[in-house]
Amino acid sequence: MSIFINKKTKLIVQGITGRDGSFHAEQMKKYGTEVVAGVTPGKGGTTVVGIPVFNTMEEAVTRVKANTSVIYVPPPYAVDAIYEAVDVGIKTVVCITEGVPANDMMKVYAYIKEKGARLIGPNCPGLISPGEAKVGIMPGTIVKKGNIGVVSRSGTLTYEAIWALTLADMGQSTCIGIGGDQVIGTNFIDCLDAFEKDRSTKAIVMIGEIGGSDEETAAKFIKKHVTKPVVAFIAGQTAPPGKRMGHAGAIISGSSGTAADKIAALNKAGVPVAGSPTEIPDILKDSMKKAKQKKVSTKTKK
Amino acid sequence: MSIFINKKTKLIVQGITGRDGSFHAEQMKKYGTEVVAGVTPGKGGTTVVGIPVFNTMEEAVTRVKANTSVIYVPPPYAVDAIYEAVDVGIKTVVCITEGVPANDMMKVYAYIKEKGARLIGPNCPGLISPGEAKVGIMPGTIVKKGNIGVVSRSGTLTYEAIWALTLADMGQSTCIGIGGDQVIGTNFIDCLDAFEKDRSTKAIVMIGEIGGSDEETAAKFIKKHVTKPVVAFIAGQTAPPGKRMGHAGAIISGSSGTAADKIAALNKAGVPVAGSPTEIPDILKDSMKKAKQKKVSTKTKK
Amino acid sequence: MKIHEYQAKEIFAEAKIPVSPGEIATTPMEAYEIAKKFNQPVMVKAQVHVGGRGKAGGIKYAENAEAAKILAQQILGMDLKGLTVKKVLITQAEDIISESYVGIILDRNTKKPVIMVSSSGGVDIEEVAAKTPEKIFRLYVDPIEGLKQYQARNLAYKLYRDIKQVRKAADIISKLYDVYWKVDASLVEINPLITNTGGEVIALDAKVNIDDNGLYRQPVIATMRDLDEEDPYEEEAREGSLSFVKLDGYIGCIVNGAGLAMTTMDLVKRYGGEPANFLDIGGSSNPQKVVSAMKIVLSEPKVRAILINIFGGITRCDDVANGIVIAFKELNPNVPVVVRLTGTNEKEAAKILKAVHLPTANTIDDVVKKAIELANLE
Amino acid sequence: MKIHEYQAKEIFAEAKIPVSPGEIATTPMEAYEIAKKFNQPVMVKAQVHVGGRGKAGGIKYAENAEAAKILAQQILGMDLKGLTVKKVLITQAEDIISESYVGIILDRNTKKPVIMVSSSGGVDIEEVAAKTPEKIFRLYVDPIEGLKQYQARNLAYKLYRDIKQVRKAADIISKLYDVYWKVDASLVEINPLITNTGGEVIALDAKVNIDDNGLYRQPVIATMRDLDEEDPYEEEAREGSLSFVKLDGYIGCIVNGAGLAMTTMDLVKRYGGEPANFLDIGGSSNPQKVVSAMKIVLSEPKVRAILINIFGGITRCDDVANGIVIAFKELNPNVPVVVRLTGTNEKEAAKILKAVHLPTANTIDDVVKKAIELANLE
Repeated sequence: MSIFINKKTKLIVQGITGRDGSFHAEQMKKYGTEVVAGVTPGKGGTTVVGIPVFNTMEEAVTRVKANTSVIYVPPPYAVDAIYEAVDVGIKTVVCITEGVPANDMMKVYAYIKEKGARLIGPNCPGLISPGEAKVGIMPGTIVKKGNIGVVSRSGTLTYEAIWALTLADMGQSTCIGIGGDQVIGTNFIDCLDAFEKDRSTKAIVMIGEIGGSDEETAAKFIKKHVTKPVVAFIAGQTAPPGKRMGHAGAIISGSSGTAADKIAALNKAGVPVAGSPTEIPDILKDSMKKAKQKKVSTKTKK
Repeated sequence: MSIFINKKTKLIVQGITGRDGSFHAEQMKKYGTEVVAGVTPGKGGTTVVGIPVFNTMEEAVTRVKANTSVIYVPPPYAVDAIYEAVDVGIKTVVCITEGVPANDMMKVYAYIKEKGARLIGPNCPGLISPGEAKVGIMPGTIVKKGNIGVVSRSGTLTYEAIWALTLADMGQSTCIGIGGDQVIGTNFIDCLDAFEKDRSTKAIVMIGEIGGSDEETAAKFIKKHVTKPVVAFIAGQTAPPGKRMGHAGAIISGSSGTAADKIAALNKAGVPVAGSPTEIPDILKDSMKKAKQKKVSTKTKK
Repeated sequence: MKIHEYQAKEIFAEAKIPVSPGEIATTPMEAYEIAKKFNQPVMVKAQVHVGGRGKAGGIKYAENAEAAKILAQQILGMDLKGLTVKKVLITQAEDIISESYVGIILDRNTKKPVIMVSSSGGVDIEEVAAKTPEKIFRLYVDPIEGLKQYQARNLAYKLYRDIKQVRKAADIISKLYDVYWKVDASLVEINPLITNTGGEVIALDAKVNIDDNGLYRQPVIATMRDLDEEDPYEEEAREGSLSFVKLDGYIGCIVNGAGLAMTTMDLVKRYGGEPANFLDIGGSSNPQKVVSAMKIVLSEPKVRAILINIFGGITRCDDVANGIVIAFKELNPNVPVVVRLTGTNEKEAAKILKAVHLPTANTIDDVVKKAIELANLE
Repeated sequence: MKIHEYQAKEIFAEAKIPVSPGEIATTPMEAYEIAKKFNQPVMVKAQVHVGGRGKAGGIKYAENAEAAKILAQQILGMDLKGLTVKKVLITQAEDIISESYVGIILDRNTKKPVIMVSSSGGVDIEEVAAKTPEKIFRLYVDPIEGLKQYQARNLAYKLYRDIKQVRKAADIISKLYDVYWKVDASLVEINPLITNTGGEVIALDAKVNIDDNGLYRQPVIATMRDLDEEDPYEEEAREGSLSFVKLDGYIGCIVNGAGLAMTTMDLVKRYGGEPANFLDIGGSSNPQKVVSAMKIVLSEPKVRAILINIFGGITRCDDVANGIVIAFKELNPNVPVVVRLTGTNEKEAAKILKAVHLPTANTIDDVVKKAIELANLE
């Protein structure tokens, strides 16, 4: 099993006729994701790698059954694409687009919460549930089916961590990139909560970075609500304050949002933080072993 | 008993230092309404007929307990006064102000529905529950405690009907003016529903007028959900189409909103419509008698 | 409040909604000059506040400036449904490929703005709604969230298939929605929205009605009121904060409160008379209002009797009585006046009224019946 | 993106937020002329993108034009926290009665704009927040519904008691909120908001930061970028769609992806080196980007070794390898370069790279360690 996407995922690709949209539609289809439709205004009636294209989401959902959409449209239209997806009843929307204005996203965030939809991203690589489905741009070649849940604010850094896990023969239940922007639809705690509830996930890797305080919030959440072992990695220990490190959200403001704060908060919550992504598998194995022993000893005590 | 206001009503008067606000604050207090505070920005710390005045609703509700507010502020500030009341947790807001832009009211309506608050008005005379409380501008002298519920889109026409009832010794549970604008917070069916559920109300007088289709909607509602006798009156049978008859909402648009349509719909729902307000008491007595007989016969049958 | 097509087009142009170039003429010569300047066929369009101008002969095509002059001569001064044409809009004629309809009004049931579009434009939309309702598409917009881009595009797809025209129409719909809010409109309408041979999408006609309650914050729009188009007495009433509507009958009515004023009219009809007007003096007690009201009602020569029906709540009967006494002195009415004053301070009022020896009544039915009786005696 | 105080004040003035009259001078003589025109005491204010200008000596009071000239001479060319002052704002001095703070930022926790006000203005607000947090009042605004009038008034009541000043401040807060949205700001700030002896409420300082992601629809704001204030290589990187931040170390880093680039820097430090920069070539595979990246990194004389760390996902390793080969031909780097290319098309990349005989590495740790080793050999 997995979180958010699985074999039942029926996907619409918004912006399917664009350079990225068509390339990744094909990749996702090849991986085995059920891509039921694409939408690009003005391209209705055509097909992309055998996928029917519609002019509007409204038209698409009257013609095919869908529960998920992924957005590859340019920043000026991305927010509207999210509204369009949510308003036709799509419950899981993954927005890959980078460069969406943060203030627009505040409105979107309030809107999706009100409508009870899930937004992942924007400015994210999407997610992949190995052997089930892939939505977004993560390379399907580096993952392996298994029981580790991976959640991250990054793209390639996530691949690095996944690859290290796969090389160590530690497969993944779901790998999810939540995005590097200031305002994102799905946060660490949403994913941690979902992994905690997902039976197929036995342990969790969480990859954070400088900026904001989501990692601190996550640390508190883990301490209270997560029983499965968690290992973290935090990028940006050497980042100077006040500078945007690529991601719109990766910026240390004044004295808040530093890697040191985040690492301290995680350690305080009992979460070991790896010094390099390549160290993650060993630390995770260790944590899983300890957790097992603890479980056994708890059981014995009973 | 009564609907919407009663002996437990604790009232804040918004715009209490204005000409209308201060006059009616005194009238309401004299009638026995518990007026706990007034609000006018810049007049905090003063009193009006012994009622403490605050600068903001926020300040008022931290100092006194209140559950209801009535608004006498001019049109440019009335909408904001409604928001201010709802946002501090007032659950029943009565807006007397005439001249509020209809488009503003569309936003207010969506807002109060979301917040679960009740708005009565704008452009309404308010309401009175004889012997319990009076909120608004209805004259306390013409009412009499009893078991008739009166709901109306008008002001003085309502007084006319109430006075006819009082002269006929038919007292009232609550008399409510819902307002003459296009967009109002509380509609006929809200009041009909409340009267139906109110134990102290035995019969209902509904006074409508041209414009919109609330009377038609009410007729359908009565047929389905109201077991108590209802007698109606509709003003504007001689009104020409396309002309605004005083009230912003009293306008026949094209072929819709005519008095004839409304009377037909009410008759179809079994609601007798009086030819003059002075005929209401006799028709009502008749309806109540018939209803009683019906009840008895139903009981006998059982 | 209604404004003219050319004023609505000014608002559209400011909002960057495409309209054909046009100018206003009040004389045939002006029409000639404008048409000559355009140097192409033009439309000559009567500017009056009535619908169906085309059918009534108020809109004509002119091949050249000379024709425009002749047509302007015909149209200027023409009576259109009771209103005299005083201005014509001279606007460039378009080669029309298709005609659609776009309109936005407040929907009283949902309490939301509703955008209506139809590919059957250029005709009376109420007729389309009655005969082929499936040709009208409606979108109810959340007033807080506003209109989203994709919603405008979805509506535009109901009108056009070509993506370029869809984009242009979506843009026009979005801007029209913004105009609706910006000017406190109660209605904005483009009928027809056309496509021309150049592939452009253009608002060929424009209609904007303004919510009177929003006028206080629309100083520019407020100046667009055309007094020529309004009954001078309705205008006078408006300035005196009275609410007045002229009718065809002979019983003048002066009442406090809109509902009661309508009911009084209805009872005049019920008891065999014909009301001459709707007149609500409002909630205030100012005696001067009674004087203004009396003056307006007396100005109608058909009036054979006047009834004054007051149910005093906030309105104090003694104030009204004082107003009546003043009005009698100042205006010396030549028709019978019957008065009913009930409610707040009615006793004081009765004393004051003794000065003018007027017939009085106790109930709304009585005052109406007596007025009819007196009118019939005249 | 940061803009200057004088530019922020232009935005405020357009939004009708009261600011003192002022003009920009780039020479002492200009400062003299402006001050003379004002004919009253002025402030001479350094226009640089740093905080705490006052404490650092970048803001001075001038009694008259002569004094303004002398002070402008002192301030122009001054080094303020690493930036050279090239412009001063000459603005009328105010008789200050009280100083408050008003600021609006995006709150990442609630994902709402938060308005912060404090009657302790004119000082570093982070210091107030740390020492006397009870003096800061926050309002989290619903981004869809917007700021309501009463909310602005309630905030203004935290600053003033006099209703006239409350109304003025409420109006300023409302307009500042509108500015926040209108210009795609990530921060708008008035510190201090003052009252003067005339009872006026005025924004004495103005700070506006813009969300880079919103710049595409802010053409006017985009022209306000002051290249003098930005690192020329960061600017060059921005134009080449690279993300670059200069640091103090000696290991140049070229990486794909922001998280991986930060991690690479962190590992340089971890394994005993010092990173010279953050550089993310982004997700595209364009070989030219690698060339630009190499050029920017090589321009820093401190750099003693360069590491290239690519995890190919969308980025194809062969494209990067081609870029490296071109860069070697064009730039002929005088420092060692070590390469790690993993993921999509890594085998093809390995073949291409043979042309330049570079040291390679298999893991992120290896590439970092090798780069440090090579740097230490230099």
